[in-house]
Amino acid sequence: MSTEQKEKPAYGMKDYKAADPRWCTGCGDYTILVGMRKFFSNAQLPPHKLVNISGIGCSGRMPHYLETYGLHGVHGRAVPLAMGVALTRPDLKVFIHSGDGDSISIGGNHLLHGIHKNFNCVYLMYDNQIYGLTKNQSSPTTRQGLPTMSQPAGTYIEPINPVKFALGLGATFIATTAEWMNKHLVDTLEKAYAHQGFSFIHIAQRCPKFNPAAWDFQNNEWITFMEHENGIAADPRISKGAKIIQHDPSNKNGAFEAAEEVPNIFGLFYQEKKETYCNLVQKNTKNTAQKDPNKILDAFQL
Amino acid sequence: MSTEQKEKPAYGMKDYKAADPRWCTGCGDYTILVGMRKFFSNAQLPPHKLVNISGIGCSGRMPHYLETYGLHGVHGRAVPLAMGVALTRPDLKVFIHSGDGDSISIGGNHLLHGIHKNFNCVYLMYDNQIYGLTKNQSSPTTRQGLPTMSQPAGTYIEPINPVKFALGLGATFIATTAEWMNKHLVDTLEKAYAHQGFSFIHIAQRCPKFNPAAWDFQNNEWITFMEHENGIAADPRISKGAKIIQHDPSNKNGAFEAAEEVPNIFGLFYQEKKETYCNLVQKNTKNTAQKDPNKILDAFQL
Amino acid sequence: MTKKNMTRLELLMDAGNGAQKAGDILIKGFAKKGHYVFIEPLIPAEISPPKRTPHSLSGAVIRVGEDELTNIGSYTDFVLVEHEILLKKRLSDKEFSKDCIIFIDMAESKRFSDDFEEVIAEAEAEGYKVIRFNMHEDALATIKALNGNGKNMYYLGMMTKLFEMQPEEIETVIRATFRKLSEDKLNQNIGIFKLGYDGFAEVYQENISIPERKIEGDKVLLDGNTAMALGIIDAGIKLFSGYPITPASTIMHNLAKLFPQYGGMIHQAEDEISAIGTAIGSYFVGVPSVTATSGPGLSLKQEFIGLATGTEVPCIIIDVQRAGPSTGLPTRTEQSDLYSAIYGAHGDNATVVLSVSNVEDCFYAPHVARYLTEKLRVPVFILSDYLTSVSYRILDKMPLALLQDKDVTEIPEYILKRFDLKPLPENIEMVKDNQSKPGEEGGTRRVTGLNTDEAGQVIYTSESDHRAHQVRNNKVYAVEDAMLEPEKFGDESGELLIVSWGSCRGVLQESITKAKDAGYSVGGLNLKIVYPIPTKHLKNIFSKYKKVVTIEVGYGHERKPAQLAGLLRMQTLVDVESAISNATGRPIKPIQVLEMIESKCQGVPA
Amino acid sequence: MTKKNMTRLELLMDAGNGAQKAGDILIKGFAKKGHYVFIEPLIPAEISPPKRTPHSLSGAVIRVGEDELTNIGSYTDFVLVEHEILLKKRLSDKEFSKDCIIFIDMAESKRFSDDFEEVIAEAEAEGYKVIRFNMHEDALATIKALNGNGKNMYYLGMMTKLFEMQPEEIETVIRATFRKLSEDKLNQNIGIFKLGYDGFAEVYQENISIPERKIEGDKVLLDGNTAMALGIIDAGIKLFSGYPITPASTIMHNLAKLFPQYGGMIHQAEDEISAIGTAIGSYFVGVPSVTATSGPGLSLKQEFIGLATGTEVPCIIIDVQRAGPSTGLPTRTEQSDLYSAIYGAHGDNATVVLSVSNVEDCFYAPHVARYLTEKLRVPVFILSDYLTSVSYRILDKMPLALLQDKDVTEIPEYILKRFDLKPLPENIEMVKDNQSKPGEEGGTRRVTGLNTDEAGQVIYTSESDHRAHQVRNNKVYAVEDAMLEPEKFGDESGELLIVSWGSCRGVLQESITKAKDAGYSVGGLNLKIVYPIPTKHLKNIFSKYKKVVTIEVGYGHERKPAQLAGLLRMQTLVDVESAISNATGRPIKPIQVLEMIESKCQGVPA
Ligand SMILES: Cc1ncc(C[n+]2csc(CCOP(=O)(O)OP(=O)(O)O)c2C)c(N)n1
Ligand SMILES: Cc1ncc(C[n+]2csc(CCOP(=O)(O)OP(=O)(O)O)c2C)c(N)n1
Ligand code: SF4
Ligand code: SF4
Ligand SMILES: [Mg+2]
Ligand SMILES: [Mg+2]
Repeated sequence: MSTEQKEKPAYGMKDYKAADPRWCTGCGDYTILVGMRKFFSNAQLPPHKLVNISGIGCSGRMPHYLETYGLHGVHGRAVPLAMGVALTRPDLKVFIHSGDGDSISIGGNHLLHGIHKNFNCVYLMYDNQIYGLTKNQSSPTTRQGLPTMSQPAGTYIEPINPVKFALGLGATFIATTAEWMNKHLVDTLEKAYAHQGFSFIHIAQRCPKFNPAAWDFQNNEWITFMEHENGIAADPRISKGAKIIQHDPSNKNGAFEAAEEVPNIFGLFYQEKKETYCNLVQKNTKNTAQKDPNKILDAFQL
Repeated sequence: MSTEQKEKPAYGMKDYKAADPRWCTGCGDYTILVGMRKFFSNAQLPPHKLVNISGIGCSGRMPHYLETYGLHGVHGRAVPLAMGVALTRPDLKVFIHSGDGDSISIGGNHLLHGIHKNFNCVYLMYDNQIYGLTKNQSSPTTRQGLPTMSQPAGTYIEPINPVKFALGLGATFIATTAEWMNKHLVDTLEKAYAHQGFSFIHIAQRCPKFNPAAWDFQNNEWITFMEHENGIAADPRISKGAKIIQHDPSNKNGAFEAAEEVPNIFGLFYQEKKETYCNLVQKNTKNTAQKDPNKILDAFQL
Repeated sequence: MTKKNMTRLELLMDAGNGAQKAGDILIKGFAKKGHYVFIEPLIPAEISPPKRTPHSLSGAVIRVGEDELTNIGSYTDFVLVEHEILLKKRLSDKEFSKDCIIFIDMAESKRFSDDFEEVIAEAEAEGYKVIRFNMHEDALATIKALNGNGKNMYYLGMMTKLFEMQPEEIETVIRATFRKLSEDKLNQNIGIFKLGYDGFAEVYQENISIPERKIEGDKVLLDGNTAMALGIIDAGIKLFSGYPITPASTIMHNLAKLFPQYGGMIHQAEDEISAIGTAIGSYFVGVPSVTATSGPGLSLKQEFIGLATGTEVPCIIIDVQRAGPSTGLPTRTEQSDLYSAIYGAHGDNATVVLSVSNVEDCFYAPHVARYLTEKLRVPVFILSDYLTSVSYRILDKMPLALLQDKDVTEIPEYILKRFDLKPLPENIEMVKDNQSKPGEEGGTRRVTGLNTDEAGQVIYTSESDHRAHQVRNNKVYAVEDAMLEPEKFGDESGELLIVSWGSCRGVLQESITKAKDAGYSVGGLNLKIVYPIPTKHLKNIFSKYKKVVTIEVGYGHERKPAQLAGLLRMQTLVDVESAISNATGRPIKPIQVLEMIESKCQGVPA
Repeated sequence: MTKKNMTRLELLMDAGNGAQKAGDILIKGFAKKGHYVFIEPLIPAEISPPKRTPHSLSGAVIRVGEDELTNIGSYTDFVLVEHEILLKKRLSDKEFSKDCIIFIDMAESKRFSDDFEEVIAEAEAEGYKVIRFNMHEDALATIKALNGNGKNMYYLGMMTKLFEMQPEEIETVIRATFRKLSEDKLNQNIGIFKLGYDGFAEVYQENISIPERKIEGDKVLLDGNTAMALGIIDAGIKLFSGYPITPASTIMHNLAKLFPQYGGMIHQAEDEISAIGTAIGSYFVGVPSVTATSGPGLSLKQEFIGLATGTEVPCIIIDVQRAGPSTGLPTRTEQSDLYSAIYGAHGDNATVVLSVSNVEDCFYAPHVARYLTEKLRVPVFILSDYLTSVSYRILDKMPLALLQDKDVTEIPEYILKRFDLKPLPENIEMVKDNQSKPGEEGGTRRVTGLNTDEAGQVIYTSESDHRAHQVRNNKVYAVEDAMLEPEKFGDESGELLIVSWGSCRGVLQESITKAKDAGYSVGGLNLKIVYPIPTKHLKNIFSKYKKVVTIEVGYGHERKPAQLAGLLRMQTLVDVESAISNATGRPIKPIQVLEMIESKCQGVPA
């Protein structure tokens, strides 16, 4: 093999492309799909070693469009499926794709325990602040006052703050990004992938169909980027006009304070080294003296 | 009626006593039962206006022992049942009784949304840091390292911090107490009852059967009380040897910092006024112009 | 001009292009002429999938006729389709009549001429007549100006001409429908519509005319889920507690708008488990409530359904069935949640299951469900299905029951009768003697999913366990005892009896009439209450026919009877065969039933 | 000295006083003499309810005999009870033989003499002989010193004498059991034991002797759930994923200790939904896994069960049935989750349901489940029940299959045969052609609960939907085709055939033998696989008897057949009656079956 050939990446972005997506025109999910493929190709991850797992929703279709192994599960319960993979096949790399409703409405308990168990995976919460696939109902992140099909007089209550939620549970990696911040998104994926544990990424996602006014694309003044030498750099294309602050991702109390600005603040909130649950369980088996399976009944003999 | 008779409370503690409890000797649930009856009687709450709702567990039996209306539901799902009561009958007073497993393992999603919806009720989380009724498995609050029937080599991971969890979700009332702090418990119940919204009380509870070493009763040095003019006073019987600090319950970031000491710190972490979800839903109906039910089909007429 | 007393047409467009809107307007036009319509929307499982893909198929199938229509019929006579990919997809459903006429818009054929011709050839090979057309240039220009919108108005114009309707009348409906558009845009749309109307004469010279009728009495245009929402209000229910899921969601959407106007509330829960829990909590404190879902949600509710049985708290569960198993085909129809409703919860459960056969049933089922669940204090299901939930029909305006704030025993008898039921006995024994409502002084009591005695005390003895089972099941037997003979069609005895439930009733009714006309000795029977079944009546009726079969939209096989067939076999021991058991997600066609009759009666009319 | 070749005794104490420990020691003593035992613990639904309440009843029912025992039998001949309240509670179960002897400890009669006498009178009125006894003073003193512990050792001593066992042998077992106690405490306990042994002569002068036998071959003492845990390991499963629930939990407890020693892992999930999700995730990536639960957990798992069917990911669900509905009676037995397993998930699901009749079945069921689920890629259930899960038996040591790291097709045929099955055909068609495992290069694929075609692409056409249903159901038909004639007892034809499943097999077997001895013309049939059922075989067998009935521990009625009876009726159209359908939470007694036989055969032996 010539050196030129060697330099050509073994896996191009095209190698991760599967079926044609069926999302609406202008849907932010397309951008995330591209970001995923870009990241996979940057990191040269062998497709057969990747498992993309999802719940139900527009976002839940992601695995179908990635030429890797994929498991499109039931609504809100991608985390338990992913846990099964992480526990038994640590050689595989797990990515979870889940909408705001899927993550925090029906799926809240699994997300909670996924974060707490801190198993190794990258979790992408696609937050379009609405139920897309079921056509426009309020989700736990819908902004107060927005009229939807289920709360036509305006969504009753303030949204849940996903970052504070994750912080309260002791998450070991929490970052926020937006699908239209292409570089920031890929950088965030890279950082999350490098983290050993449950890497929670909150992604602001456009739903032009049902929630077109969720974000303002005319200016970036409402945007704050958090930067730090251990964090994620502001997106070069978006940072014009945006505020940039410094935040040390090892400072948990500071993260809690900064999280007050979610969903208008982007970057790495928190990162901490902590052994994963799966490692501990696997170790427990590895460190136990193995017995002869031929003698399994002997202890019960009379 | 003579004045002497008038002074005798209409509802004595005995009036709230129903069937004989079936807990183990020395179980902390007995003390909570007494505390509930004491509080009811202090506040002179009419038994027929009270609804005690529970999940499954030793703690879940509480409603059977209180001569009020009671609904002993399924495991982990007392909150949805309670929501039904709060939404449709705001004249009734709702108390939820739930173990640590019931609350945060299987019931995590409902608790999450109960807190977020901030409906009006008093939520008692009975934390014996173990599964009692199913005989000694690890719960999400079991201390790391404790051997149990499900994790005999020692519970794998650090417990969830219920206070941080509630704070992360924007709870409007969060307090911790212990069942053996009789006065503190009753004071906490009173304060929680007075709060309009979801009042989350974390109660340290003895399980002599399966987790006898969870708390040290030889001394109080490990105990910190948080006090404040808007808070709850330290328990007079327990405060000897205990540390007492000041914490302003309107300070959310401070609460997050103080919560690092859970489960060794007791008092009111946080309180905030916020309209309840149920109020908003009820108001929406009340404020809508009522139509004539005789004409319900007219809009669909050709 | 061809006279027809019944026909079926369909409009097929890419999602988001307004096919269903055009269909809605069209049927209002039909209604003005006194025609009856039955309309089934075709909805993609994704929101707005990329255009020019098979997934993007969105449309309206419209059956129109002189007489009342009970179902969508067998075959389409006229198709108007936006491009070849949609046509190809729909061809695969095999629902076009043998002399079907297909109008295909050639706008995109410049770029995809081979594809167009291939599909057209395929259609022609099936014997259909394909007529190519091009929209008027001015229309194209306006559509471009409207960012691609308005094509549906052109098609609407074509249909208006085809069916000889007054363009002015349709224009009025268009104006009413788009009243929120600016005057400018509205006029542009109407301009396109007119061009479509005017241009049609060049495309096709025949016109179809359906005999007009004077409209007698008040008519309403309703789909199943809207009727269900209205029925919930009229039944005096006060709380809807649900979680979005296709196709149940529109019940919630309707109520979200309407319920507050009639003193009710809707609660969107975090999931289906919570939704039913809240409904139970509400009924425990005496406030009538309902939850609604579809397949996956039903699976999640099973534990709480068992709790309702055990605690004797009333509970109404609406399940709008869709094609399963698992996530399945969310926008296709099926009738295969029957067993999940009856048998899904662990242990020996006691429940009643109603089914709905048409829009009127959707309206009255909540009344009956409320009556049964409050009398018996067992969970009561209403099984609807995708087809019933989304299909519109023109029908007589229903009389109201106005059960708001009334005791449920005041339910009018005609409503019970509609579900083949007479009133239940006044006293029904409960496991627990005390059934007071929270708030009632002196009535304090506790309920639990644990076994109890009559005093409501938790107890684990053999006798109390046995008694509780017996008392619960007696409630269901009381329903069986109150069941009238189910509705029947055709011959009272003979060669063949065909049994249906839910949305198949209309197809059955029409097929029996046709088979009778053709001289077959055949009867039909439709069940509204599908659990319990009226075993005594059925045994008696079944004995009068040589053969009994069911038609069901759900998997069946000689080795595994479809669900109703299985139940009938279990209870009556009659060899009930599931003769038609579509696991295709599409409604059964009258023609399928007729062919089946032919084969079962050995092709020989009696 | 009375010779008996079989008898039943029971020890009834307040919870926490060690009745079950004493029982365990006693049966080890019996085992040393070559006796067979069957022991059923009585466990309260609460942990340690206050003493001297009916809820506190904790105990061991021990059937002991010369020959192998398959069930707990009908009646108890000897009762040793701590106080009158427990006796009263147990009297209500009506399980004492007519000349039952009851030894009652009078220690508490000083404070409750009226209560004692009342209950004793009640027992005597039933014809039982009640013998009052008082513990030796020295024993009482030691017990006091031990904080109330040790009473069970006294009772153990009494039983040792009653059954003529060598106290030295029992002492050895006590020492082994309490090896963690201090030498001091151990000696105190043994002191109490000896006082009980010595004192018994004053209480009762008869002794019972069961013919001794030389023990041949290796014997093991196992309960159902321990056997299931061991079977999981031997079947080569690598992950157990569960959530605690009585009575399934002990499978998890056993595995928590054992699995790591054999390369496996256990995962305690946050709830039952998550538990099965993780099991499915594991199997998706090719690692055999299992989840276990009881009733309420089964209700929660339904949605994921449907996903396993739809995605074609293998999945094994163990359900240890307890008395329902809802929370029910968690420490009583029942067989009424059968329909929930077969029909619980919405839509048309495809599953296989195994049942276990004894400890050996518990051991081998995981092997068969793994075989079926990996071959067919449909969910496979193992239905056990409370009785089977907690009952101990002495049995021949089972041969191992050692399927660790083996392909599941290497399963020994004797194991399949045990479940009346022969190997499945080599090729089973799947909905999706590509079934590669993650990690396999070039095999990347996606699975989903949505409908797909053979390429695994999401598709909503009629044909693909129909095909997918057919392919899934064909898998189940393949099992039916591979089913051998089920196990039969007694006459091959005659008056009456009795059908059982699960834990009733032992009772059936014993009853048929007795009925044959009494001259009745009766046969028995037990099903190990309860879904699908071998319809062809059954039709053939059923035709040879005048009447077919089932015996089931679950509610049944002439208007609502018990669950297996209903299934048999549906599939065979034979009028199968659920002749015994206990909804009492207690096992069926052989005597009940004999009485039923008598009544069905009109009391006249053939
Ligand atoms: C158990 C269950 N309940 C409900 C649904 C219907 N459903 C599908 S997607 C969805 C929510 C979609 O919202 P979100 O998770 O935010 O994803 P998005 O479509 O916005 O990407 C719902 C309620 C389902 N498929 N399964
Ligand atoms: C759906 C369901 N899963 C599991 C159980 C079994 N179960 C009963 S109580 C309990 C947990 C008890 O722990 P906790 O909630 O901490 O209450 P405690 O007994 O300690 O008061 C479990 C797992 C059940 N009853 N229902
Ligand atoms: S509905 Fe919204 S989230 Fe779904 S595909 Fe369309 S734009 Fe995207
Ligand atoms: S097991 Fe523990 S929590 Fe349960 S009753 Fe006994 S002491 Fe109390
Ligand atoms: Mg969303
Ligand atoms: Mg606990």
